[in-house]
Amino acid sequence: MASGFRTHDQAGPVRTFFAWLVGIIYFAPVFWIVLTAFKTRADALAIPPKLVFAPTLDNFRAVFFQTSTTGEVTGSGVWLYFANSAFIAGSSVLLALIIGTLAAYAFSRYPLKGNDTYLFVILSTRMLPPIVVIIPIFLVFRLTGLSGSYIGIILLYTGFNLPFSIWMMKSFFDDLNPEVEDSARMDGSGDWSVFGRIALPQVKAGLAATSVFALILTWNEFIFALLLTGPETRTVPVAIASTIGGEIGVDWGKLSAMVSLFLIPVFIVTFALQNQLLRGVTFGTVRK
Amino acid sequence: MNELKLTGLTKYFGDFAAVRDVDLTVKPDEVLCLLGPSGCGKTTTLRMIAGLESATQGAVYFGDRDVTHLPARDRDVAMAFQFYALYPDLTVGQNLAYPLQAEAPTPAESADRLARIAEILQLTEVLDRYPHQLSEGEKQRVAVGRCVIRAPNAFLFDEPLSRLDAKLRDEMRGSIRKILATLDRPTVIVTHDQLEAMTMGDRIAVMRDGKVEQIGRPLDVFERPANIFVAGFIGTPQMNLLKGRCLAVNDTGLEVDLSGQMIRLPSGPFATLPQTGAEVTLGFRPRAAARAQDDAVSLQAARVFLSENMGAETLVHSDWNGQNLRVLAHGPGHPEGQVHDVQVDPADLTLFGADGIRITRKSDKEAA
Amino acid sequence: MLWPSSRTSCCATRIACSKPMEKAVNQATLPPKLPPAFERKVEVRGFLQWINAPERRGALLVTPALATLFLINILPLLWSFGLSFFNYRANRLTAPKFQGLENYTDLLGDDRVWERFVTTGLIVSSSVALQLLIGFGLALLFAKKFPMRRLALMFVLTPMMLSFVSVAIFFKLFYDPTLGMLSWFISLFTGESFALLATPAGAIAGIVIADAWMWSPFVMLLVLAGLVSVPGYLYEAAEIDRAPSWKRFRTITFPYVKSLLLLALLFRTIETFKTFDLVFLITEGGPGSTTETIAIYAYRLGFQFFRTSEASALAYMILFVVIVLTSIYLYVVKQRNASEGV
Amino acid sequence: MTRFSEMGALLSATILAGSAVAAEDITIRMAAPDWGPTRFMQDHANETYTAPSGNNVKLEIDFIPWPNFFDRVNASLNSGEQKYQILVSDSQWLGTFIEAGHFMKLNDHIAEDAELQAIIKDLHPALVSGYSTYPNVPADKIAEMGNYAPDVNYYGFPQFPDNYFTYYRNDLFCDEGENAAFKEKYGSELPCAAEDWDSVTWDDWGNFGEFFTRKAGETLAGQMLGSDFYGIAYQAGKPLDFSTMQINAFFWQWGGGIWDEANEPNAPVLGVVNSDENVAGFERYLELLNYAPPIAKTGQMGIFEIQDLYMQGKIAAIIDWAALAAPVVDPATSQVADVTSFGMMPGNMLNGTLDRSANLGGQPFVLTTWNDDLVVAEALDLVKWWLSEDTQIAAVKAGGQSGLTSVLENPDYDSWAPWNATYRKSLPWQKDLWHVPEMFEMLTQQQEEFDRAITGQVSAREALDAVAEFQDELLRDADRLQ
Amino acid sequence: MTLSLSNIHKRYGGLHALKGVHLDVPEGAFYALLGPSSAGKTTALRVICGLETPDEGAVTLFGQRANDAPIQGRGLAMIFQSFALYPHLNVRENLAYPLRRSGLSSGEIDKKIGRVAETLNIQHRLGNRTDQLSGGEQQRVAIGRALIREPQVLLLDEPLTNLDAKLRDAMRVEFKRLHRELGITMLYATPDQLEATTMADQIAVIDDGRIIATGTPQDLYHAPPDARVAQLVGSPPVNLVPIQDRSTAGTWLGFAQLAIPAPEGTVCAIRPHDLTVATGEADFEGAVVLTEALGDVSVVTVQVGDAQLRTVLYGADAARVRIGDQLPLKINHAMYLPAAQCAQV
Repeated sequence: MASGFRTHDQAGPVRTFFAWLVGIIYFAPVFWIVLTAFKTRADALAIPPKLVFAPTLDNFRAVFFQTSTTGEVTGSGVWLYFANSAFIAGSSVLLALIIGTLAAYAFSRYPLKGNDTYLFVILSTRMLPPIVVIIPIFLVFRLTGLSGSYIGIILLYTGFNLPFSIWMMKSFFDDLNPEVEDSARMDGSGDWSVFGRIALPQVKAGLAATSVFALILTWNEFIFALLLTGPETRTVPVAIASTIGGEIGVDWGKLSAMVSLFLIPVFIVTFALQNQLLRGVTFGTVRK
Repeated sequence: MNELKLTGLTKYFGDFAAVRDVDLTVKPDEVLCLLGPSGCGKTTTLRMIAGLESATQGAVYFGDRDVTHLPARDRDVAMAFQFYALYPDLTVGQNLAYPLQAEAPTPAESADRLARIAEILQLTEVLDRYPHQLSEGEKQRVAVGRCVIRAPNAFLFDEPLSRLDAKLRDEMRGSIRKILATLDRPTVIVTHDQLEAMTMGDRIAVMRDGKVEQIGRPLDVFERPANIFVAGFIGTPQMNLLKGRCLAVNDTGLEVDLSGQMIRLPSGPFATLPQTGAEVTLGFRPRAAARAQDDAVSLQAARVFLSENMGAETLVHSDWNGQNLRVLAHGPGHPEGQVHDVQVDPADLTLFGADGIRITRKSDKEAA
Repeated sequence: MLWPSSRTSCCATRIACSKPMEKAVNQATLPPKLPPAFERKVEVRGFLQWINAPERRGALLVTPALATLFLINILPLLWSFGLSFFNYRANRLTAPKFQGLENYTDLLGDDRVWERFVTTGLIVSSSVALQLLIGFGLALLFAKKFPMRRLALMFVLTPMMLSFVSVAIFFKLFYDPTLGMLSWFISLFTGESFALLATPAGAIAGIVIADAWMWSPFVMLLVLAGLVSVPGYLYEAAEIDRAPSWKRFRTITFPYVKSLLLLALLFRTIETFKTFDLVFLITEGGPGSTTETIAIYAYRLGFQFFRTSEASALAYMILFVVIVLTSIYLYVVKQRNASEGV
Repeated sequence: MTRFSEMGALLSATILAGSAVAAEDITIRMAAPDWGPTRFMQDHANETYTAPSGNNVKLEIDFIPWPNFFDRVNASLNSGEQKYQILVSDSQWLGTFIEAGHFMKLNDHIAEDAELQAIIKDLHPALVSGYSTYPNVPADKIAEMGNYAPDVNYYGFPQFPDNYFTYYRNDLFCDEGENAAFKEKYGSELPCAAEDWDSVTWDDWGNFGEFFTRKAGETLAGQMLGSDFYGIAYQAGKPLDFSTMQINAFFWQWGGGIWDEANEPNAPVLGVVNSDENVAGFERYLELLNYAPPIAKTGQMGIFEIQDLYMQGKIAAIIDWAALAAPVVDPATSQVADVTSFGMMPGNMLNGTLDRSANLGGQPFVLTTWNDDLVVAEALDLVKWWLSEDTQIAAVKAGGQSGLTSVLENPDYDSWAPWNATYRKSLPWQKDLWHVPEMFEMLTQQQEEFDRAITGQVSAREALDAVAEFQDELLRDADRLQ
Repeated sequence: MTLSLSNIHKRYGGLHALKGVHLDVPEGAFYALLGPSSAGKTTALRVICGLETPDEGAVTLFGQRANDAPIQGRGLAMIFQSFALYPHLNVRENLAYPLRRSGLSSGEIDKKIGRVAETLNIQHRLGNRTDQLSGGEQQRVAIGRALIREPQVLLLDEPLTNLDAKLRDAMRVEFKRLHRELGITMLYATPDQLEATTMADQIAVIDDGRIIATGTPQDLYHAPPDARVAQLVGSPPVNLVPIQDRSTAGTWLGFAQLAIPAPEGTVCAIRPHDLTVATGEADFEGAVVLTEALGDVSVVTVQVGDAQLRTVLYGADAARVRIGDQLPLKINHAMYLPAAQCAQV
């Protein structure tokens, strides 16, 4: 609106200035981390803090290439961890999405007796501090022999992502107009076809949002990744942790480089999914 | 009490002219309905009166006072919003009393006014409820009540009935009229429903594309629509509008060719006459046919293709030389497929010139 | 308008001349053909059909999810529930011994446990309060449109996307009295270095600041959702009703934000209750045990002291708290969804 | 529970049996902290190791971040995944995992294998005591027995022996101006050469601390200081065992000590842990923190924090592990790489001698219990390879330390790294923390109490009383104390 | 009968939505199901098309029991109140969806789509997403999608509710035309009596889960079976006057005497159109309390005693009336109707 008394949805210059100022201040620590990724150790720890410095790419090199004790490049750094992260997170998210979407559709369209109780229990299990469930999970893994295997950690993450997927997808299914699905039934589609051809395509955005948020949660998960994976199945967060407490304490540069690298995809995805963000962070319980 | 006056009121949103050069005066005891299809600028006009929107050009006066550049809070107007705008956290009573805080009457008077309004609007029972506990009709009444509890410079209503279902709308029209009758301030109602405008307004301003097409008392507008647009917009079922060409014009009569059939009209009643060969449009109301006298103009051999049973009356749709005729008949009317003649009194005919503007009659002045 | 008005007359002609679609003629004259359902007899047989029956559809769809959850979430919990009645240590070869409620009574009678619950409560309440305050402020600031708001919002939202570990490590560096920026900044004014984590209050503040920095954006998101859901006409109505700005806030803005604020409070309480990494890495529970939360204690109990069954019992006590909080949360969600139509 | 573990055992037995058929290919998996000495072990094995048995043996190390190493190892062992054949264990964890049945007792194998006996005999007794024996046998007894006695239970071998000592700035300690000023104030010289540190006491250490603590704007070795500078630092951190490691040294040097697990169940706690000697030592320890950087006040002054501050040129002298020395002399990471020298940790005059007792660091590696004979044999061969002279020399040259007397006595040993001489001279003074399974609870509580004292919430005596009381009760409950 | 329901009961949890519905729809009929909201209209339609299974009773289609017949085989099509277009498909795909399993070649499908699109004048919109269409266009797509399968019965669930008033008027005519052209059976659920009376040749009035009357629009207007039905049919709504005194001689309404005696348990129903300004002798006089002038016709409410009566005045009469006037009124026609169980809306 060009002019007028109407002011309730447009910020004035003062508010704009302050909003940006606060945004920048808020972002400063993150910016600092990104900056540190390009610093030498001395620069990183320099006080007063250095804003002008000679940038180095050594930290990123250290992330991607492993050097032997004699300094030669001997390995490919964290690639295996990245691949593991991608594979484990990817398959568990996919599995949780499939199982969770089916269940969410059922909870939304074919309410069972005690529907709310199921949903409540499902959510409650997810609200537990991981540290509390880890002991019993150990015991179950010991029983099933799943410890250290890909299947074990994938199943675990699937179980972890399920409550989220179910709640999130249910909220999307609840938003659909059920008459559209009835209409498809009238048009000759069976229930499975209605689900696959009509309901599912309508929640594509939901599937994307759910998988991305589940992916972020899984991707970031540390304690189970550390405790329940073996050398072959270890993931990125563990790699990040190994930059803390080697013979040099915290490897500030390498840590920052890894954190920054990790932030890029998350930042982009979050930016793209800004409209779904609220639903994502509240398990779909808050929609608008 | 002061009248409300708009002079040359204009509003541009970028290049788009939402309201163009509107002049209006609303007397203190008068209800004016701004009527028009969606997007015609009626709501923008109302918002400019309220001070929620600034005017690009022109001025708003309360009496002699120019308030064009005052924000809403300094204009002292009361307004009921289309979506009611009830404060969700306040009870009905608190909602109603809300605007009184700025007016600050004595507590006794506040309570008195509240009780009276609640009584009139039958809200006494629900004064302690919250908006989300109310039915649609109750919400609407609270919105109206919160407006009329005040003694402002003007009352403004934005589509007050649009959210109610048909039945409730019928009922509320009456109640609102009764309340409006008691207000002695200029009152403006915005509506897209001609029925509401006809029944609630002392005068109607029909708007199209940001311009006022006609202002007048409801019956005047109904009987003497200024142009084809107004004619088509006011009245239901819609006026029949038949296109034709003027073949001959003389002192005794007009000869109009309507889809091949020649119609003769006496020219005496018309204040001006169209040129020979000019395009004209003949309009008549669907009910006119029912009361035709002997000297009526006859539209012959219309074939009925649809009869709509409307209870006591029947709306008969006929095809007459490729033009659509709608005629309201008492009782069952003509069966479908039948061919019939449609008779219309010349007095019930409205003639529009090539520019779509009504050709005035000599009798217009007396009627007005 | 099924037929456009320009064509009305010609259509009317078509009907008048009774020239209906060819189809209509065929159908009207032919005897009704039975629809396929009546020609084909559908027989319901076999397990697949049984399981696929509509009345079992819900159960069928939910089963894989419930099975997975049972294996990963429920079974371990039941197991540890059982374990919590035994005396068992994961680092001993001796078999578990049943001892009834002893673990629970021991824990409930243990001052250290209560102390940790109090510490957790202190950290949770101050952190959540700060989050609400900052989040609310941020939301008010970001409620209106301005150039590149999406990007500015992203700047604020980023902390939420970081891992606890990196946030903790960097905040610890920021707090470092010699190498940290906080101390440097304060020393610009005082000339003295500043050791925030040296006192219990400072250590709690250190944790709370980091946690609040990370999670205020979450509150902001919720509040923002409330703010943008306030219909503009309400503010206009208040303008017309000449309400002062504080009153506008109280009667319009706040009601719309209130339930979301409550949700934020509960959700963050539950989440902050779980906080482990952040506290562990910033203070390791120190100075002394003044910042040791219940989650850390549960960890120590299970992983360092090998009091496996006692840790299980503590886990159940935490579960109880979480379930209570979650129920309140869902209750509020339900209330809010119910009254959404206002 | 037993049923399940049997099932697990059966399961893994079949798997292992399966691999035993193809006996030529054997992978020995080892859990190890992710740092230089273990990386070296992996690289060096890849390059040089061939199994004497002729089998194709491969060492595969699972590198785990050190701060999480215990969590992971603990989880792995207790989850029954039986993933590792060898693992690095901190010395004090021995009791915990031995009593849980995870670590293999090696006596039979050592008894049958002269080569292993030779290695044990060649090891420094302090390391045998700390890294291998459970129940623990003190170093002096081990030395008396010539390291090897069949009635001592042997479990581990040194993977990475370690001890702590002084890192100091030779540009400051050897600066003439500073030296003159110091002498004027304290009447003694600053220790410039490494040998000068052999006679340094904690009193001197305190003097260094006081002397070198300077404010921004003051001069240091002729240079104007841009920021505050600190004299001394040693471990005072709540995480892990940081404070305990340093404080134990003070206990011992002041003539006190910790609960003597070797004399279980007759060794008392009360009156020992909170003895006057211990209180005096602890008080001294706390007093000296006044000259440390302000982070000491937060109870977060761990080994990495002091390393970082030192490398940033903020401290004149610190006490830290040999394991952390390499980055300090590396110009890429350290601003004081060129001006750093190493000397012994200060000592306390006790009964006429300068006592330098210190807490042993480093880690042994152990075999796990679920391996079949073949794997055990190959794993022991691997141990022998690692503890062979050639391998040890290579490891030391790559920045590690050795525990073999033969290697330590190599005339060139001191020249392989600037701190080697100091490490070697410090070794005889090493004693270790408890190894019993109750260690974690004792340590956690003790760290907490020490932290209270360090952050000024309680006095040294109050802290030690609380520690003693807790340990007494805990050990009584565990029947380790009568 | 093309379609009939007998004694249909349907419960949702505690809600008894249909309480024994009987309905017979003859072939080719334009049949309206008229009732206020939540009377059970939609549930009845859903039971017919198979989206809901009745708890009791029989659904008969084309003379055969169809309770268990699969939805897709019933030969029915339905137009939903929300139009229920597939939001993820464009207009062409929406129209093609019902033909997916028809076994038609893509050429034939295209042809059919073309024909329907042309008839409904949406051919220029085929490539558009449905959310880019206006309300009227969406309505046409919904109709096209229902018709493309050439169903023998078309069910319509309040199809005009979501359209604005002007469009509604136009669409009424179009539905009527469609019915005539296709010659198929239509069952039309609506809460709007005008839609029902103008379009349908048969109306079933449903209220509270029961069919309370069936008949032609004329029947229901002129001879409703009870007061409730009279209220639901006709606009402005019927005047219901309680009877003060019944005797064999006549009936006393409290303000007017009627010659014909009223049976017990009835109320007097007077259509507003049947109440006219008396030219000769008046039955009674009423004070005007409200006039609604709609141009050439006015609805005038008069107060007489306790009763408020509405009357419809035409032309000249209407213009003269002012609030407060005493109007001499004549009852041209009155009905005695049994008072309905649920009298007030």
